[in-house]
Amino acid sequence: MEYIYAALILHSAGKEINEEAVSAVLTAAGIAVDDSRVKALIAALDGVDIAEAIEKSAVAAVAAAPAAA
Amino acid sequence: MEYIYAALILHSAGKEINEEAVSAVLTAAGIAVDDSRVKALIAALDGVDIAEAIEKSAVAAVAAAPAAA
Amino acid sequence: MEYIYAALILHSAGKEINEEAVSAVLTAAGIAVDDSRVKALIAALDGVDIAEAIEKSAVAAVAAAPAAA
Amino acid sequence: MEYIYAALILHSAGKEINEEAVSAVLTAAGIAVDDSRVKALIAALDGVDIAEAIEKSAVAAVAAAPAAA
Amino acid sequence: MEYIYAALILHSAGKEINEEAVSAVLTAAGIAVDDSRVKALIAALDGVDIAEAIEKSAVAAVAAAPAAA
Amino acid sequence: MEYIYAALILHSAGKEINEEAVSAVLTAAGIAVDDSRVKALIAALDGVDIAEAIEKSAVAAVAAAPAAA
Amino acid sequence: MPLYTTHLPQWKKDEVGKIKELSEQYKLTGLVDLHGIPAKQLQEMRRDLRGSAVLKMTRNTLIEHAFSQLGGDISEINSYIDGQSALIYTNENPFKLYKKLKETMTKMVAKPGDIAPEDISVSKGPTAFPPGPIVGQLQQAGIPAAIESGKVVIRENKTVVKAGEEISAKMADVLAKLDVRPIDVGLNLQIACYEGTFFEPKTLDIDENKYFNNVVLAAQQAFNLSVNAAYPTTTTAGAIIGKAVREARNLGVEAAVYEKDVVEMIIGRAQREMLALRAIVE
Repeated sequence: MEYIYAALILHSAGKEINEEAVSAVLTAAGIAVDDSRVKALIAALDGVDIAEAIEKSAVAAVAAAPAAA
Repeated sequence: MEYIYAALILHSAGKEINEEAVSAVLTAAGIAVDDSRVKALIAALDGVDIAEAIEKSAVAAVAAAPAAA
Repeated sequence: MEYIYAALILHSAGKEINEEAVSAVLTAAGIAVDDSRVKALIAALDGVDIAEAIEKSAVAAVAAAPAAA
Repeated sequence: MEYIYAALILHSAGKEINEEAVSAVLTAAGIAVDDSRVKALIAALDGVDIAEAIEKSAVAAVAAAPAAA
Repeated sequence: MEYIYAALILHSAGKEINEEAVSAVLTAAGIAVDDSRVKALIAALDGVDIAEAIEKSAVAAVAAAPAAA
Repeated sequence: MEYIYAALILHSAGKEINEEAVSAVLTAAGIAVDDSRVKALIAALDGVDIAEAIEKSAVAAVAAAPAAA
Repeated sequence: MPLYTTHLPQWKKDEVGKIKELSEQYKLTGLVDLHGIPAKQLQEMRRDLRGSAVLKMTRNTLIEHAFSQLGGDISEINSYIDGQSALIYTNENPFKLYKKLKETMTKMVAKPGDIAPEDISVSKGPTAFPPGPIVGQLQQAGIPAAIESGKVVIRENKTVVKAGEEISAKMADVLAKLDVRPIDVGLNLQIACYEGTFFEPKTLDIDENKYFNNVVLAAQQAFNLSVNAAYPTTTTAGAIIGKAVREARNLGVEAAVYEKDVVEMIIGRAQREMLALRAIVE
């Protein structure tokens, strides 16, 4: 989930979420960055309203319930 | 929330959550770090079971589902 | 979600879910395939029991149902 | 479900959902296409607001309930 | 129940629900039609918003879901 | 939904559910029958215990009663 | 100042020197109020702090001398000296120190003249006292006491002192007898100076629950984003699949796509619709 958190930090600080920024955050955390995961993240977030996406309780989250219980 | 996200990046990567690490992550995100907030975070998280909080988030997500529709 | 749907088509047809297969499905749909997203998908699915995830989604849907009311 | 997934891939990529497109996707997945199932799918989706229909978890969820119990 | 289903078929196809139409559907299904039941059905449906009744059935069912789980 | 209603009329009247019977019911309702949907319906119902499926939905409906009250 | 210090006796000079040395040695210098801490508790607190903080008890005037001599930012500490101050030194971050000090707080019985920090109540139920003059004492203090089956009992829950009120001698006496301990006693941090930055107690009093809840929220947001943006991770792949499956199922039922995986649900839907309509017409 660290790639997602990296995007959230940038979002929350009002910074642009791009490959360099995400990689920089992950590197600073001591994480060996996987370029393709970063690229995939940026591609996945393209056109996504992050503020809305983080609020919209993924009904899918429910799927986690049995595992978490 | 960016301070929390920073802590969770570190947690999620299995790194130690300390002042230097959190500051490094925030700085890399282009955020002007407030030392006392970092200190407060570290002190507070000292008494917080992050794994438990994450687990709870899954359960909470379930409970949150009704609100989502 | 198209990458996920592609994986589910393959699963549902009893085919192996790998980069080539997912890319082929997406290409056939006229989608310009982003290799990094395909890789990220395959990596994320590694170790995931899709049949179980599908089964759980039924349970989850039930738990989530009040959302719609 | 693979026929439905094929429709969803096309929908999600903003492509037109027609017989040729659905057949192409299924074929690419290595599935022997049943023309009448494709036709039935297209006929069923005629006039349906897919974005809205996929959100309407209500009916499906409930139907799943007894099975899940 | 078949009388109700006959009404639903007509409703769903956007046809007028009257005695002849209901009788025709039932007859086509090989059912010996009881005229007085058809009359009673038509009389009872007078003023009923079928679309709304159907919609409500979904909501009620949804509310039921957790109980069923 | 008219195709499924037609199938359920036949089921409820204890008749065999096949392409001809379903088409006959729909035609009697003044509906232009789509052969592929009829075929798809019959194929989908193959092996399905309709009585059981109805029973399952009843569980949901019963549970709905208190909620709806 | 140097002129003034020269008049100090040697032991005081040594003491001032020690204070200065500790303040230079540790990242954090704090002032704590020792007011009202009995010697025994103070010893326990000192022991609890061992390894993480050093408590230096000395006279307020010597503290003032020391920081005046040090000068700079840290001399500001002098303006916080109040009551029976002592110094505390640590390399820990000030929030952690505050938390630790909070943990050393213990509940003590009230002395006459103490101010109630919160509402003080007595609870309904039997007491340990055999019948005797205690009943009268309790009653005089406004506590509804009585004798029931050979025991002194308190007949109802009652707030006997409101927060902020002074505790009278009579009340202090009976509360002590009932072992009600309303007074928080501990090392009360007055100010902390950490590498030149001052931290007030109200800043340092952080709510761990809030952090816990924010971690829960952050984890939830990350989960939602991952699922809603369809960016699968090991944690969320299952949930994303679940979402895709539900979408397909929803579409199948909504559009009445007669496929095996959804046909039973479509039957269920038809059945429920029929029942709903039947409930209206029959």
